Amino acid sequence: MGGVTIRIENLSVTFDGFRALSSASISVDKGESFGLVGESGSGKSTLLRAVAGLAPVSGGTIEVNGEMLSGNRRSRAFRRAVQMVFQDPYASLHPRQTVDRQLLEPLAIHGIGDSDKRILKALDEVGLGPSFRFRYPHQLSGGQRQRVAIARALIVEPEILLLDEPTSALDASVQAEVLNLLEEVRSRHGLTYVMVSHDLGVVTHMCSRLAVMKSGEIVETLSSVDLAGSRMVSDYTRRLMVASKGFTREAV
Amino acid sequence: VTPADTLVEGFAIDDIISLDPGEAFELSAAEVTGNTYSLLVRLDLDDTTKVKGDVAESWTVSDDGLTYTFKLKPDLKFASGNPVTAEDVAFSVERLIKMDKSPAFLFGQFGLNGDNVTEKVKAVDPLTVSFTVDKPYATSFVLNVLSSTAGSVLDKKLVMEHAKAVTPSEEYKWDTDFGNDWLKTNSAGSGPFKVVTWKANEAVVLERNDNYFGELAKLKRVIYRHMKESAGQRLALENGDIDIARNLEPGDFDAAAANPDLDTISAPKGTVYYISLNQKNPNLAKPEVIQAFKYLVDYDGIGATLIKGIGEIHQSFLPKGQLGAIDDKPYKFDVAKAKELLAKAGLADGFTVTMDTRNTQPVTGIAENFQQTLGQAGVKLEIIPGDGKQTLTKYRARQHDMYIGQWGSDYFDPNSNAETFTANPDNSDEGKVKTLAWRNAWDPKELDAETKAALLEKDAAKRAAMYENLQRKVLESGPFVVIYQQIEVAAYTAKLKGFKLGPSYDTNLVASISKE
Amino acid sequence: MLATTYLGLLAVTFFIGRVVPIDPVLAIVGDRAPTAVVERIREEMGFNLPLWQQFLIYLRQALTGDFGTSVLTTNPVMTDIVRVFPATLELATVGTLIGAGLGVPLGVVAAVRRGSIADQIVRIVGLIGYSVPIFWLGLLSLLLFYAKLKWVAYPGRLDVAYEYTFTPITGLYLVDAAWTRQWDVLWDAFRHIILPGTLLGYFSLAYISRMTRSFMLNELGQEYIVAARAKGLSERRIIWFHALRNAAVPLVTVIALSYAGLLEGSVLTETVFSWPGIGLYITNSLQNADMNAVLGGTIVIGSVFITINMLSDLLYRLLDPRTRAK
Amino acid sequence: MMPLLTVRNLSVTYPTRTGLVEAVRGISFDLGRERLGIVGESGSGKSQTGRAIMGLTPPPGIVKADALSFSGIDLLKAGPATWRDMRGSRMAMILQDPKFSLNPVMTIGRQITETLRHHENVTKREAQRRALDMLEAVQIADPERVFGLYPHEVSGGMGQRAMIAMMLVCGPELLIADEPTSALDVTVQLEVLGILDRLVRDKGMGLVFISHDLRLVSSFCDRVLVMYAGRIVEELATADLGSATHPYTRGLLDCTPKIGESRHPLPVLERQKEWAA
Amino acid sequence: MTDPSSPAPISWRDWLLTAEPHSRRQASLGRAYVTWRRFSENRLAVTGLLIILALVLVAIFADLLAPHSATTGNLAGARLLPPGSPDFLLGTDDQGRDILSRLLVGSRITLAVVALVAIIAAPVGLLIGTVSGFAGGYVDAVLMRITDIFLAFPKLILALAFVAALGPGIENAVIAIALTSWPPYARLARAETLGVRNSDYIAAVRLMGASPARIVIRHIMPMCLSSLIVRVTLDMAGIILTAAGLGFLGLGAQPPLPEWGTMIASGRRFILDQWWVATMPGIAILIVSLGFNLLGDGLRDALDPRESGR
Ligand SMILES: Nc1ncnc2c1ncn2[C@@H]1O[C@H](COP(=O)(O)OP(=O)(O)OP(=O)(O)O)[C@@H](O)[C@H]1O
Ligand SMILES: Nc1ncnc2c1ncn2[C@@H]1O[C@H](COP(=O)(O)OP(=O)(O)OP(=O)(O)O)[C@@H](O)[C@H]1O
Ligand SMILES: [Mg+2]
Ligand SMILES: [Mg+2]
Repeated sequence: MGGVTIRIENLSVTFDGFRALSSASISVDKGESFGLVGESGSGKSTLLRAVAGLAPVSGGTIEVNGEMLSGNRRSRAFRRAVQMVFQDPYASLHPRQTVDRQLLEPLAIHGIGDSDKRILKALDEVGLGPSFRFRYPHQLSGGQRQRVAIARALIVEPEILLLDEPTSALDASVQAEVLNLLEEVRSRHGLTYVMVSHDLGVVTHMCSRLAVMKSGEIVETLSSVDLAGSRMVSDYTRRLMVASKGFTREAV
Repeated sequence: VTPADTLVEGFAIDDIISLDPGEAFELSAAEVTGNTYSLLVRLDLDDTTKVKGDVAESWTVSDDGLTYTFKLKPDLKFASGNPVTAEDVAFSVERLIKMDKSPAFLFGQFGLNGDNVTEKVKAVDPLTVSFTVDKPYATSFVLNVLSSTAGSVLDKKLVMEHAKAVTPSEEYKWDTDFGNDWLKTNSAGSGPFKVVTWKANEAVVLERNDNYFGELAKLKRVIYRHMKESAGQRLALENGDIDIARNLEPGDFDAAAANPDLDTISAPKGTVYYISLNQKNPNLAKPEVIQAFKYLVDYDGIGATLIKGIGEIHQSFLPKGQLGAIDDKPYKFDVAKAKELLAKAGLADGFTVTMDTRNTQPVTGIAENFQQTLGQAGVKLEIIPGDGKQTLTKYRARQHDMYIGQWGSDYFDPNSNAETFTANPDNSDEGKVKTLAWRNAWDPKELDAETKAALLEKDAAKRAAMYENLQRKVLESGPFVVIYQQIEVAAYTAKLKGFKLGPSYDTNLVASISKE
Repeated sequence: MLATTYLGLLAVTFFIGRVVPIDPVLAIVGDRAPTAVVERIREEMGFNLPLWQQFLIYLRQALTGDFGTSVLTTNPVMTDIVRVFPATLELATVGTLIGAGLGVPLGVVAAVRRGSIADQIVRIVGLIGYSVPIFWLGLLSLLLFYAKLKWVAYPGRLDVAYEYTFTPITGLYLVDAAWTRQWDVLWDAFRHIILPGTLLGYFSLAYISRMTRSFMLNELGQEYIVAARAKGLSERRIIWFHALRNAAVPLVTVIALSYAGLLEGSVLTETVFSWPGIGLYITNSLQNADMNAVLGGTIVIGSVFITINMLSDLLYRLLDPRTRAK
Repeated sequence: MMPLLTVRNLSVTYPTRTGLVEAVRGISFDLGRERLGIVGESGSGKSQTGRAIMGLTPPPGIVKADALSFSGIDLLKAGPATWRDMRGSRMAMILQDPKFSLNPVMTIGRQITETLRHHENVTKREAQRRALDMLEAVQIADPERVFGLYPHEVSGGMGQRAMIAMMLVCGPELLIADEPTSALDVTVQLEVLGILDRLVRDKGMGLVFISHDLRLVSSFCDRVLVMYAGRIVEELATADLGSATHPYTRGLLDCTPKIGESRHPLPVLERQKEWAA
Repeated sequence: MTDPSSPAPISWRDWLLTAEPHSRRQASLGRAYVTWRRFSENRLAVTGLLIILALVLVAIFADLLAPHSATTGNLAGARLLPPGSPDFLLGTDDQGRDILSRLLVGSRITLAVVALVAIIAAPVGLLIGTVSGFAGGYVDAVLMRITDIFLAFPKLILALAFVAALGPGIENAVIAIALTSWPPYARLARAETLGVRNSDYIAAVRLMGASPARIVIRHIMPMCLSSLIVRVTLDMAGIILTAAGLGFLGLGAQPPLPEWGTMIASGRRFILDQWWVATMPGIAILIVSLGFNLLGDGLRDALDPRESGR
């Protein structure tokens, strides 16, 4: 572990005049797992997408692996080093392509040979046998799809994985499997994670540090241990915390 | 059902572009002007080689054959109520020449032009007009030209009331439009009817002229209703929505003839249908090919089917009824003979040619049939269809291989057809006299001279013989495959009385028609 | 945005007008005019100017509603169009009224009874409507209803007996006749329009009923329909009020499109039924190389198209609160 | 006391291309004036159960049961008219996502008054007043304004409240809430639950609360049915959840990560074939 | 239960439908098979397919099937014979040609027209629509404006004007129809593209560094394809009708080509006494365009489950 791998300073994103993200700053160390929580529309996804070059950045800086990123252009190296897993496993796989095709695509783009072996290995790594290789997304369950998405991210051997609510569309029981898989993969490859979730439980389970977001701003950044110990600064974080414990009559 | 006092004719009148006799040169327009205007002299329908006076009571020709003097009938009135005077007659010719629209050339043939017309055609006194021509033409020729619609007598006062001022220019030197704009859709004549409205492609409405000097028309109103299709006309006729169907095709004509509620009528017209071979095309210029093609028309088949009742097989260029017209039919459909001729021309394996064809029946049907019969002799014919304007543009530019079309006499005199089929003073592309011979790049030098001579021949019998000779020569070697002469037909409800068809469109008079 | 579309319309029509190999001069002087006359007119008409100059002239004139003079009728093209357009409008309106009046209920029934016999019938009727050549059906129906049964009148808009005694006000004969209480004229106009109107109506019905069905199926599958049922509303209210009210939003566009389509589709119908509308005007002009008239007609129909589209957009916005401007 | 709702051996099947889909397979339970939770993973038949009770099983679905009665009325024999009278006035249902379950072209106020006017003979003015009261009851701060808004003009939480108001305005005795909060943010979720809770308490309704979130259900309901593959695998009072016996229930309880708990890796559910049998 | 002694020979159907295909080919065949099954359940759609297949076969073997020449007739001997005449099953036309033979040979023209228009218009529309939708902004605005202009034109009238300009003939009719047919495809493709452009799977390939061209061609176009195919199939009928309409107005195929619309136009002259001359080609058009419509309808249900409703 060592060194900062992602540094974001005063990042702003504006969609047609709507400020989805304003002056957000975070830094993530290499090998760390960093969480982003907040309610819907608070700009969590936008932050991730800005790093990936999928959002209209209107101010601030992003630095990844020591490389300053500008606009939405990203180097080839970046494209290999940073991968993303999306929230909805139903929407993140191309519905007309077999698992094989989807895994082949990054290899083809980056001109990586030896595709057969890599595909089988990647499938194996996410706990899917070779029998899944030629299936279409609709022949897979949600959890299996998310595994394929993870395999697709892993196949180019990235260093950083951006995870946008990777389990919120899944049943609790399947969620556990996927979370375990993500943890296992991270420790095996020494990956850096930035993970978005609205579920505090999931974030504290997966991440050592986390940032709490509200309407495009970062409310506070704290460690999971502090959160668990209710050592937070902002009221908002506390409210989230209470809410995530379930319904209590007094709470309302 | 049509009203009792109104005659409704179903008629393809889409060719009308103007009802001004000084401008109109189309067949349907001629029928309208023929019924709305009087002429100096008009064709004698009982003997079409003669003319008789209309507003003219009598006329004399000077001994040198150059000056014609007409005496008008007294006390005639235009539809407007204005009197018909010699001045109106002179004005009508002056106007025609000065406007210089399509029909102007008819009178231009006599050496009239904008500068000399007032000199050469003038009113001697209110009832006397004198008319001077530049050469001693055959009298019948001059009178026949005068009997064309271009010679309609216009109501000068009324016309000039509606004249518009124009700025003279290089091309048009006069400061008035001579009422042309107004006359396009109105009439200023002394015929049995007057024009009420003309809606292009919809209808022409005529109303009885109660000032007419002859016998008044029996019906109050005549409506020419535009209907293009034969089947549609027949349908409307059978259902009583029109009184006369004017553009019937053979099948529908037969059906009408068989229908007890309907009567039919037919009259030969001065129009011949022909296929012409552009002599610029080296294949078509070979005399054997010209001959062969004349053998490759299925005259009998076409006559018995496609033009049954509406045309009569006819192979010479003068329509029957005109002075000197012959009825020789030397050609028969004979593939073997044609093949032989083609072989002689070195084209035993056939060749490919195109034919510009306008999209009307029966022309397309004949073209299609010709395509098949040519095919039997190994000649591949491509039909290039187009509407009238398209095919004509090409034809006039001499860009066709072959052309199928019709030629209607401009006036009821053999010279009209003889000139166009044989005269070609300058066969270069710049040639100014664009006769059919020129259009097909055919340059029969000696025929050209014979035609000119015939024009000046005063002796009718000799003149006729000259035209007979001309026709035989064209029949032998001219690049025109004349197929048939048109017979105009019409079917009408049996309630109609007094309906006749004349030898030309401007003689299809409707004044005598009445309804039971 | 409207302006560019309109400009494009003009540019394309101009382009078409100038590439036509028909000599426009011939159309003016007629078939048999001598060459000298032809040449003289050519220069008078400015056909010898460079193309771009001609375009500018054309543009300036078109923008002021001046499409030149029709050589066929000798009237300004605009005057002609103003005269013939009501005929087309009347026909298309009758067609659309029939099409929408029957098509929407049929589509709704088909959607509600999905898979039933009724649905199948609507489907077949619609498919045939999509598949049958209108001019052919027109011919056959004329043969049956006019020639054989003599139930309807043909051709034109009125019998000759009325045509020259009846003075139109708006040009929509049905309206005019009813307005002036000339019941015999109204009946006659009705007998003339009923067959072509029904025919166009059938085509519009085919399209509208299928689209209605598809929109209704979409709406009936929505959660708010379940919610409406859970509220205890009657099926009738759910279908005809809740679902149809939502389906109406896209349906407006469909009906408008079909209306515009009938305006142009009239070319063939008007030809078959001798209906003196703009379609017949354009075809006739086309055959007589009257390019001013053809292009003027095309531009007018194009403009009507654009306008109808715009109106339907507006209506869409009005009907759908989600897009309604606040 | 007679239970409000009796369900005996209810099954819902759909004939499809690939054969019969048995969405619900013979479940039985009773409901009094209490809060009953139904949990289970996706596709376990929760919604189908709720809809079958409301008579909202879409064709070609087939509902069968030995008994299905609501306060003495045999729902199996009910005709369309009976259903119409009952739905919305005596039994009501809240759907998951307000974005899709409100009619987009009608104002919220109209949708609420529509229920009222359909079931009770009230004047327009009276209906409006009661609708406004109801909106206030679901804690909408500015009922007059919201009354005239269209669904797309309000937030998810607000929409869900409007939905609740619409369904409860006639004061039903039975309310089925099918994942009423899963489209909402956690903080809003609790507010909406609070409203439901209060209404149930005050009006003495019977509530069937459907959710896939066992934690939420256990904190909100009195009793829980755990469904798996169309069957009820366990039925417990929420207080006894800790002593759940079925391995599926246990698995569900265990496999969610909780704050301040460190279990790496998380325990996962090992599905057994016999659970579905 | 299968007999354990002999390895159960798996049927090809099971092979196709397996959830665990073993090769790319098996997977795509399996997918095609599922589509086919969904399609083939629709009896009307299968009828449509059979009609189209028959059309293709007839077009290929027209020369063998036609009992007479389609272009050369017998003016004197066999003109306007009614259907059922010995040797002339559907009767003859005014040139004495066998109508059946003309219909059979004419199927080639119909087929060629729809094929050509589809080949020209659909790819153009697809390209413009996807590029426009994907690129957005300036490119989108310009391309869509052009599309709008063409859409604003009354289609038939524009085709008429084009044909009038280029001269009548089947080639020009095809060009004119193609020119007026692409805008709806562009709109459709653009709408589809907008729908998937921001989807996660496109974001995923973008994130991998795929070039815009690659994204459009390999990922977006296949998504537009099925709705495009449906639309094209449904439009075929319209194309046939437009071509026939042009023929009817004398601006389409030219004699002696036995184009069906042209045949109606010439048969129209005999509609009162020889109804069959115009009726037969009309029936042929009706059947074939009905075939395309049925096929398109079935395809929509099979390829595009959204459209068919739930
Ligand atoms: N492409 C876009 N165009 C316009 N606005 C957008 C776009 N993408 C996101 N936004 C807006 O930006 C804000 C932040 O969105 P974002 O997706 O980052 O939220 P989030 O925290 O991920 O929420 P969720 O938990 O619902 O995923 C939202 O208000 C959203 O409406
Ligand atoms: N119309 C239908 N046709 C066929 N099968 C259906 C239909 N509706 C539902 N099903 C099936 O019924 C089963 C139960 O569905 P249900 O909606 O009750 O699940 P659920 O427990 O509500 O799940 P979720 O938590 O995802 O909402 C599912 O397997 C589903 O596929
Ligand atoms: Mg998000
Ligand atoms: Mg559910």
